[in-house]
Amino acid sequence: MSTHRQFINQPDHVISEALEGLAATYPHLLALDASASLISRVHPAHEKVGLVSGGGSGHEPLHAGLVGTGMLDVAVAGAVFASPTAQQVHAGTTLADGGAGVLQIVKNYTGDVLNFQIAAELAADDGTMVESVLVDDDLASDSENDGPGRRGTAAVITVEKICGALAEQGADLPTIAAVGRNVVARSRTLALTLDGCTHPGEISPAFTLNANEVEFGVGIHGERGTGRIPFAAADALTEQLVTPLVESLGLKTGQPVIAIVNGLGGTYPLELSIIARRMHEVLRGRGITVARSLVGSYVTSLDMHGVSITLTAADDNLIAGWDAPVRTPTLTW
Amino acid sequence: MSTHRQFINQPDHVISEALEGLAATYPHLLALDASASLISRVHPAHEKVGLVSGGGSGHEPLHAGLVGTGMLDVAVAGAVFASPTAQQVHAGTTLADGGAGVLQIVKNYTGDVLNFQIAAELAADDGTMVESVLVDDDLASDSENDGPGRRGTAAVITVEKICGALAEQGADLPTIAAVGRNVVARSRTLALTLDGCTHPGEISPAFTLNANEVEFGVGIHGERGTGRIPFAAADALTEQLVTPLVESLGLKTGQPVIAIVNGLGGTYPLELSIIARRMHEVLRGRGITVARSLVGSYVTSLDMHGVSITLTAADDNLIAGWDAPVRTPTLTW
Amino acid sequence: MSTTIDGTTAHAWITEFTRTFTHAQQRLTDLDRLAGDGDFGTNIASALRRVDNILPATADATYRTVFTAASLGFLGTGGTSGPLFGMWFRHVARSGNDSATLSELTDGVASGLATVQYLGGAKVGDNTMIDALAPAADALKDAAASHLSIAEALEKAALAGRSGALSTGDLIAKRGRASYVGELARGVLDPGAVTIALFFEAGATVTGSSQLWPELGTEVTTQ
Amino acid sequence: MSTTIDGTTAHAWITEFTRTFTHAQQRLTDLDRLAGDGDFGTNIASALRRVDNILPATADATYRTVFTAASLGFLGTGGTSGPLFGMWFRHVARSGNDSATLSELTDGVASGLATVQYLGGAKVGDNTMIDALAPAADALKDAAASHLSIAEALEKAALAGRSGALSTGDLIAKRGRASYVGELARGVLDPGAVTIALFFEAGATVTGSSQLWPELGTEVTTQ
Ligand SMILES: Nc1ncnc2c1ncn2[C@@H]1O[C@H](COP(=O)(O)OP(=O)(O)O)[C@@H](O)[C@H]1O
Ligand SMILES: Nc1ncnc2c1ncn2[C@@H]1O[C@H](COP(=O)(O)OP(=O)(O)O)[C@@H](O)[C@H]1O
Ligand SMILES: [Mg+2]
Ligand SMILES: [Mg+2]
Ligand SMILES: [Mg+2]
Ligand SMILES: [Mg+2]
Repeated sequence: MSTHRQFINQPDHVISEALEGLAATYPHLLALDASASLISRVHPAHEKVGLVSGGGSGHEPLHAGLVGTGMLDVAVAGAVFASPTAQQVHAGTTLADGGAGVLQIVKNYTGDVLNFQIAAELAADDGTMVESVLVDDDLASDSENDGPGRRGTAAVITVEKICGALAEQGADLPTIAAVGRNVVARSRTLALTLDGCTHPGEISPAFTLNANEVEFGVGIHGERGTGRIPFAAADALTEQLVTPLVESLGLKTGQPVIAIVNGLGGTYPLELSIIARRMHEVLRGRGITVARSLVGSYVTSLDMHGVSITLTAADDNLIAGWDAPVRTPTLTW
Repeated sequence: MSTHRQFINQPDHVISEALEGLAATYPHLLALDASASLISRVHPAHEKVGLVSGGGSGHEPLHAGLVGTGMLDVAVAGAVFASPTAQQVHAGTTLADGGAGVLQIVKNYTGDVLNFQIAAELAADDGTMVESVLVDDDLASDSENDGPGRRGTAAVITVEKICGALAEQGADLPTIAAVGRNVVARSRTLALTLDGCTHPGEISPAFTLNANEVEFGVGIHGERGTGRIPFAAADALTEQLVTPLVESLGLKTGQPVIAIVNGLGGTYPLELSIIARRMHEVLRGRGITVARSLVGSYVTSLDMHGVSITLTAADDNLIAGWDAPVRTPTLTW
Repeated sequence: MSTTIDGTTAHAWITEFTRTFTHAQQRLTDLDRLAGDGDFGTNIASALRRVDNILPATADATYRTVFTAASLGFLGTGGTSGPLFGMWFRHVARSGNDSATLSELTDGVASGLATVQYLGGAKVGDNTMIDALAPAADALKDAAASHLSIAEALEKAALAGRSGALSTGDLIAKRGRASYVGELARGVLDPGAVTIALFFEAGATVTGSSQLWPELGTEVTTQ
Repeated sequence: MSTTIDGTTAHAWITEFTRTFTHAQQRLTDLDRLAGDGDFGTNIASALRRVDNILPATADATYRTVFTAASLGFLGTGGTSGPLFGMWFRHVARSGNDSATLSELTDGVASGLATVQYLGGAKVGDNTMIDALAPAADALKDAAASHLSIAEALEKAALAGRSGALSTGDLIAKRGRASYVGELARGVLDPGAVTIALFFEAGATVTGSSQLWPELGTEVTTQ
């Protein structure tokens, strides 16, 4: 009895086929460069700062699903959980350049950082202005040691949304980069899961848990978390995500937040709504207003049955950027 | 080792809590009447035909996620996989009435049919004009016998979208109902799954399969399908869904279709994109154009790891209805 | 002897029906378990709780408000029987106002029956509540034509409903269920039909019938 | 003896490097498996295939086009070593044009080293390719200052790279890995450092060095 079969053809073809399927689904929004695994706007924008992001695959709809007006210009896809190459990112950075420079939005992982940084240098050599925003929101990987630092997870959505809005409105590269860094500084994420995820082609998950355990502090690459906590009702688990975020961000009564309740791939809508409900309750109890929120699966870890919550301490400007029009496969308003 | 735990509090509270969470997430779009499990537009529309749909829960984002401008006015939620009561549907029908009558969109299941029909009579007694569109698109439950007929599944999205557009444009009730019935007549769906779904609070799925089997012809209530077929690559499985649809609808070269590649709850984005890619290939090979499509999890069966494909033989009018603006939690364009 | 059913009588009728149903609830659930999905007792009990919550006080009760409460309680209930009973009660309620004459009640019962048949598509012999309701409706009609009193008419309706309900025990066997439960199927009455009989028995009781109504469906043999 | 590295020499250098790397590939993968994730051989081999695909024909080759091809091939490769080698080759390529003098090559190697250190943040002693690349770069600088020939300079760079690579075997032990693999760790060289040595050895060979370069890292003891 196997419970981990998947709808794929060959593990090696998963990403290229999925990108083809995505492009075929959104021909009015997306163009595909199959050779470099790039998804870009079908009608490239000009005279504005270009936004490029990307990273390993397995996090869909991130990033390709966020390409479009008001968000990304280009998304670069690596293999599952593996950074795209410097050459791919270079091609993506070049493609994103509409004449006003390019903002790279990079989740903090060694491979991504390295390849985006190299691509930035290559593009700079070509005469493209490039700035980078490093997203490192994952509270679980916070540490005093000088290691690789906090991982980049779902706050990348908030960064892409708000920077995308500014770019569309004609802001210049340093301004957008500064706002992006500000969003990162104001954002933290925590995640937990009831099950490990299963790589395409594998038949068993990367890790398994006992019925009374929950893996706490997971990232988005199927890795183990920082520890195990007892399995509990959704309300209690939600509180264990929300409370450390509030404390770490030092959120006070009256503070508005932008929140993302994010399924990690195998979590279904009823569960996410139940978790969202409790997040609202917990925040309300502390006098914190959820000014805006997303509830859905946006930054996934293949089919992982887990959830992350991201809070961003918002202000009127950030909310205005959030509210600005967007038209992508995944977010449209 | 359990792999079927869920993020819930108590099984009995799943629906009410999820509705609360949904309403809290979309305060600008949705209003909740908790006592009758009704989700309606926060700014009710007037002087237009009202659209009400609903049914058992466990199919999220259906139907509450489709309430908003250009689609439903009211969604009525029953317990998991159980029809809402006649009284709930009556309340929903009354709420949907903006003075120009109400269209009920009903998936063909005995309980839903009964309770919507009763609600229609009650509302008619109150002086509300009511018409009904019965959605019965599931090809797997097609039968010569006079049983309950084909089940209603994902084509309900297409019906709600196109009827919603007409209503927003001010079409009258008989016209909208006739178009809705036409959409149903032109639509068929087939589904298969790699795993059974697990009811909230249960720890094992409703059915299990051997590693070499796929359950073919499933509906959306966790029930077994019409048979088992050998497990195969995504491309081959996709073909086994698409080909019977094409044949049953008698689609010919040059026919445009509206397609929905629909995850049943536990299917993750990469898988759906790979399936969508193959659907495009198969249809292209037969000269059939995918005029419009959706790829995502819209009509689910809790956490079922399966997929359905819906094809609707389209024409310019239907495509215009599909393209008309819509603003709901789940679909916005 | 009153010639109409007023609010007080209607109130007493629903109350007596609730009492006798509660007594029979487990038995009827067992019957549904044998031939259905075993939720019948729960469904009807929850409907009756809902009815009780909205039932007017005896002092304020009219025929119509009492049976309207019954209708709403049942229409707020799941399952197949809930909405069908609810619609039936609705027609019963609308046949009178402050009170109802026998002929008004008779009309209400008949038009409720017609609606239930329209909605559910069942005929006599299909092993549903119709098997009790149709003969009960006929008995009322005959009684009204013969100018019987309401008490006499309800007693006749109850007797007709009972024998209709009893007939479902045989029907099951007839329709092939005997092939796998054989003689065991004898006595597996349709719970919806039994409930119809209980309803008319309660009506007869509160209007003065001295009949004793032995339990129906006790001979059920669990599989 | 030529005083510059022209396109033909550069082409021969990359070709010889590919040959010796291919010979060593499995061994280097084994080293990566002991101290890393075991994909080193695959990563570099795929980079070299990519290089081979875009390498100009010998007749058209210039120093810059050959090393630019090397750079692009590596920059199109995953892992940590791919992009770092790619950037290093990029600086090497940009130090010359049709051909490069020893001092141009020396500058390119040094500025490539600086970029790799900037990007990767590693210093000598951190058990990476830097442990071979830094001494090789120093050796080239000394050779250029002493006006040695290109052949002599590359031979000195190769020897310096080798001993740097060999030093990584001890480093691992020093840095605490000895605590769980003990003496077994001796000889577990860093595969990136070994690859740097292979590269300069290939350069020495194609410019006329008669040195034999015994295999590095063969004494590896699999755990
Ligand atoms: N089509 C029908 N018409 C009339 N009565 C019906 C019909 N189907 C079922 N019933 C009645 O409903 C009863 C079962 O009710 P219940 O257990 O509440 O519903 P469900 O079958 O949905 O579980 C049956 O005993 C029968 O009397
Ligand atoms: N920060 C660094 N700076 C320089 N070289 C490094 C660094 N990290 C790793 N390397 C080199 O990369 C080699 C490993 O390459 P590879 O296996 O391709 O990468 P990965 O570690 O991503 O699997 C190591 O042997 C080492 O020489
Ligand atoms: Mg039942
Ligand atoms: Mg039932
Ligand atoms: Mg490695
Ligand atoms: Mg690696």
